[in-house]
Amino acid sequence: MSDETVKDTHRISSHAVPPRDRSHLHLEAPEKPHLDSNELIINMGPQHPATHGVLRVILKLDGEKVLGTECVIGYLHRGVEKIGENRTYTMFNPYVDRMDYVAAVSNGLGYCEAVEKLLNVEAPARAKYIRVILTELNRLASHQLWLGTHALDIGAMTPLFYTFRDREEILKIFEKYCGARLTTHAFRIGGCQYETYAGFEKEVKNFLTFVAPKIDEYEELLTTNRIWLERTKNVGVISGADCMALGVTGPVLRASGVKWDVRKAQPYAAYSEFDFEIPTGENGDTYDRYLVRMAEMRQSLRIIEQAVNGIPEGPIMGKVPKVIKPPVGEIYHSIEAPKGELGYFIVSDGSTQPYRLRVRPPSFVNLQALDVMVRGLLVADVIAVIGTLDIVLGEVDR
Amino acid sequence: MVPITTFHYLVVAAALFVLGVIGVLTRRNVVIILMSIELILNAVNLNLVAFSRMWGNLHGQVFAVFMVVDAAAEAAVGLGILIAFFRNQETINVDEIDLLKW
Amino acid sequence: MLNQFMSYLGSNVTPGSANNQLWALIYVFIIFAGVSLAVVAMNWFERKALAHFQIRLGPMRVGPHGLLQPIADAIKLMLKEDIIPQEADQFVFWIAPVIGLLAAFTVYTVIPFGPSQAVSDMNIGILFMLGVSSLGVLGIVVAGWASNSHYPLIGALRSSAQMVSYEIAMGMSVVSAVLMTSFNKDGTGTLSMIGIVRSQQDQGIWFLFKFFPLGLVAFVTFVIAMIAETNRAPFDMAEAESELTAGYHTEYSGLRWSLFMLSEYAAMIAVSSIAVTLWLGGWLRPFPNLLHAPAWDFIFSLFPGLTFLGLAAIAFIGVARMPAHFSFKIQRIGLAVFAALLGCMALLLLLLAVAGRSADSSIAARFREGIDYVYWFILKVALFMYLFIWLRATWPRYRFDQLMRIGWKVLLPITLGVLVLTAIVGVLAS
Amino acid sequence: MNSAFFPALQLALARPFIASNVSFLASLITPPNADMAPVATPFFFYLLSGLAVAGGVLVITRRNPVHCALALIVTLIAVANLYLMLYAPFVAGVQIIVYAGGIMVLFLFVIMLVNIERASKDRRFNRIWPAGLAAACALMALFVSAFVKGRTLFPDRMIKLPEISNTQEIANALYGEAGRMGQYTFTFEIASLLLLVAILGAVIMTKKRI
Repeated sequence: MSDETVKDTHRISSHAVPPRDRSHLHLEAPEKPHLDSNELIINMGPQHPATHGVLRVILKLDGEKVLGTECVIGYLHRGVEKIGENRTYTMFNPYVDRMDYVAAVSNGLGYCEAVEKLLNVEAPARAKYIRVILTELNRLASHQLWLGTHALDIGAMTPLFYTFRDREEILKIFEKYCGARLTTHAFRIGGCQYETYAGFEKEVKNFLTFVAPKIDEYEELLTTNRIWLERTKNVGVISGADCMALGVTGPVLRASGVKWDVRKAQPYAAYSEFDFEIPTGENGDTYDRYLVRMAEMRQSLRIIEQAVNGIPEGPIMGKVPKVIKPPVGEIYHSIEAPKGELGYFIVSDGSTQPYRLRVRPPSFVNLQALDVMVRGLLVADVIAVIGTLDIVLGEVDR
Repeated sequence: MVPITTFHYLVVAAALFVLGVIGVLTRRNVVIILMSIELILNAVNLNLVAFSRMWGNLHGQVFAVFMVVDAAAEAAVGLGILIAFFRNQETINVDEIDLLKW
Repeated sequence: MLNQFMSYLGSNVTPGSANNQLWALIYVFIIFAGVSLAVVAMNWFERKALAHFQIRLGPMRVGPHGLLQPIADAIKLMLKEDIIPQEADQFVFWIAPVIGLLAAFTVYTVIPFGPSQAVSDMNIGILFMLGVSSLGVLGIVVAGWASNSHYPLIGALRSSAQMVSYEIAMGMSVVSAVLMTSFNKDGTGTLSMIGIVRSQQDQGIWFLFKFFPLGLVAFVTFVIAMIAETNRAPFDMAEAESELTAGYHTEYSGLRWSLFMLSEYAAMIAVSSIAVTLWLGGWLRPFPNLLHAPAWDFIFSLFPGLTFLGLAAIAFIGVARMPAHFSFKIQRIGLAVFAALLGCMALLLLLLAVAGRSADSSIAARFREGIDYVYWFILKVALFMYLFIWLRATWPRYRFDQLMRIGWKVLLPITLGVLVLTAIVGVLAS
Repeated sequence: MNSAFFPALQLALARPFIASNVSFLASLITPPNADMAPVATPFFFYLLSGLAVAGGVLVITRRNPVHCALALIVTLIAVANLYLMLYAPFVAGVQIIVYAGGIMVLFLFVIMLVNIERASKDRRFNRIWPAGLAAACALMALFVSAFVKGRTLFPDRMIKLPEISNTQEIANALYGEAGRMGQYTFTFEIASLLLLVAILGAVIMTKKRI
């Protein structure tokens, strides 16, 4: 390594690019360690128990109050988008599951629908229904995992085990349908690969009756819990305007009062045929986000119920050529992933491999809101806010 | 074993008192000086209680309780001054505290 | 020596007041062994109960249903390497857990397990208890400082600030209970713990229900202050905080760390036994004055035997439900032996209850009475232990500033209010 | 008092030699005359006062302020036990709660918060320590002479105070009894005023931005 880069190694960013301008954090050491202004720069390091994966947050503290934060990401960067440029469309499908590993099914749905839009092929009705059922089940599982870890960060140990017990049932259905629990690779471009196994509808119906009272159990434990209210009410407040300015989407946006859900705004994959509401909050604090996500779980149950009852017969795979060579052009297609609006921007140059494949992950964009929400709070709240943003580092770093 | 009389307690109290005075006069660190003052106050308390035991009434003990109250107030204010001073001057050595206004 | 030993047997006064040092020493050893045993049992009970709260089984592998788990933990902690940080202050690092342990265990000299079952009946019992529990803070402060690293220092300062502020609320609620003792005929209250239980007996009512809402409010504030004092459940800010790693005992390991755990559990048992003594009528069986007929006495004296019988039954069900696989053979035998042990304990107690039925001062009757007193006391303390675990399982954690706000702005005014109201109501009533 | 402390000990070792020593030890613990409470025995007195004086010496000699604080705690608790021997349980309780549990925690907080320990690495004693020592010795000489001469002034008797109602009587002195104002009720109010002033002073001085 040239000595120039060696000199850089002690800097935060190691490659030889001139370090970014961080003057807004005024990280330079305070001139005289005066007693009352003891600004403190501490690292909530990459391997911190409460940062849901490898996120490093540089906290600038005045005593206990947070003055400013800076998130250092990239510890889980695998270069999925660059790999996409050297894979054919069907070969890239499994990579998509590894981005937001908690909600793998909705990643797959987004990608497949984007490519179908490129090919302007329509998936058959039965495939659309199956896609909706599995995506909503995956939304439920993702919200359950969020609730368990979020409650654990704030101190309540019990909800974690309740949520994981119920999430297990969903993973069993996934395993029976597509052989995998987490990285499901359930869908293919043009429809679904596998016909639903015998008893799929009965099992999903049993699951619906099983999980409905369980969600009430979570609410019983937390919603009216004095300490939970005290730790979440008006903590990490963000207004609707700030959300829109930062491009924040999903439950965080809806909790701030903005009624925007891609499933309603730009319906895709048979969502237009089901009726469900979009829960919204008023003052955009952690407690409202908690209520919005709990209401969303119930709405998902409603959607799944309607989908299972009305699933049509018919083929599950549209007419898609063996070798997919989409016409030259670019499209942007977004779906409502559990964390927010997950978008795919694909540019095809007519060959079997996309020229450019850009993913717009919701967690990456929502993470920008952390700094706005956390200023002025205490260190213990930073963990609560990271939890309520529901970020998954696989999606943030791609 | 000669039985313990008030005289024994007075000797112990005197010893503690002298130790406190040595501490106040010789140490440089303000905190240690405050602690030596606590030592002196303890010696006084011991005397009070010993005499109340000797005279058989409770005046000494009640006064000892008041002495403890006073010691608490004195320690709080003393440490308050120490913190205020340490924040500005970065030093707690009695020798260097020689300015009336800083 | 022998006559000193025998002379005490007949008297029904605590060894302290009968100034019989030998028996006081024996009582100290009994209480010390009893509390250590209770801490071991509490360790197992906490893990199992917490697990079953969270729909999981808890330790099942070491011994039948994890019964040998605490022993395994103890051995593990003893064998673990005892690391002392490089620049740490050796002496202070070593003395910190000792101070904590001293503070936690000296409270037991004052706690009355029965009218004569206490090490000594000091007439400033409550004052002594408050004083010693305030010394526990020093152990934690010094431990945090001695580890010589950033996070334990902050953890130690936080937990000691918490303990100091809740100590005041605890003191005030104790004073209101002591005030209640003075509303008897001759109007003289008492600070001695046995005296307090006696006055609850004379006034025929537990202080929990005396002047109805006041006793209850004082009790609840004491329980909240008690939980905060031992850094437990919703107030376990110091050690379970995600960004403070493990609070003041981060740098401790091995046996030294287990001393901290021992003193935490011992402090928990001590503080809940004080709550029992002050509000729930220490060793009094329920309704001692109302249901005073000898028949009732006999029924209540059967309780110890019945509880052991219940435990033995549960153990036997455990043995029956254990799968017949040969790898479970050793566990089945172990559990069967344990069940048999509990069974014969139950039999013994039932026999004693029957033998000591008459209220005369025969050996059996006095022995049964002693057993009853200790049994009721321990039953009430066990309920408190379950409360600690229940809170730990269901409640999230308070943030530090909320915790301090509650300590100063909520609990303190309430306890002062209760104190004043108790005084007013007491004066009006008498 | 001829019986040995532990019968087993007696059997294991030579009988006559141990019997005499053990009875000596036993005599230390048990009170010379019946009415004196067991604690007020010479053995405990010398033990506690030795502890107190040793703690005092450590307080003024240790370099590290936290060690001084710990030594002061030892002294405080030793003195509290001396109060117990002087039939003053209430004062002993107050001493432990307010002094050892309250003020010492305040001292340790200040030492740690303001990490004075870093600033105290330099010399411990100031330059004119011999003068201080000489003054202290003069003071000691004064005490000794006062004791020697004044020995006959005080009646040398130890009235056995009723320990049971000690707290009761102090309360009567402080708050008055059966409607009558106690002797110290007025001073008690002034003491609370003093504490209020101290609290305000301490808070105002330490606040960063008032």
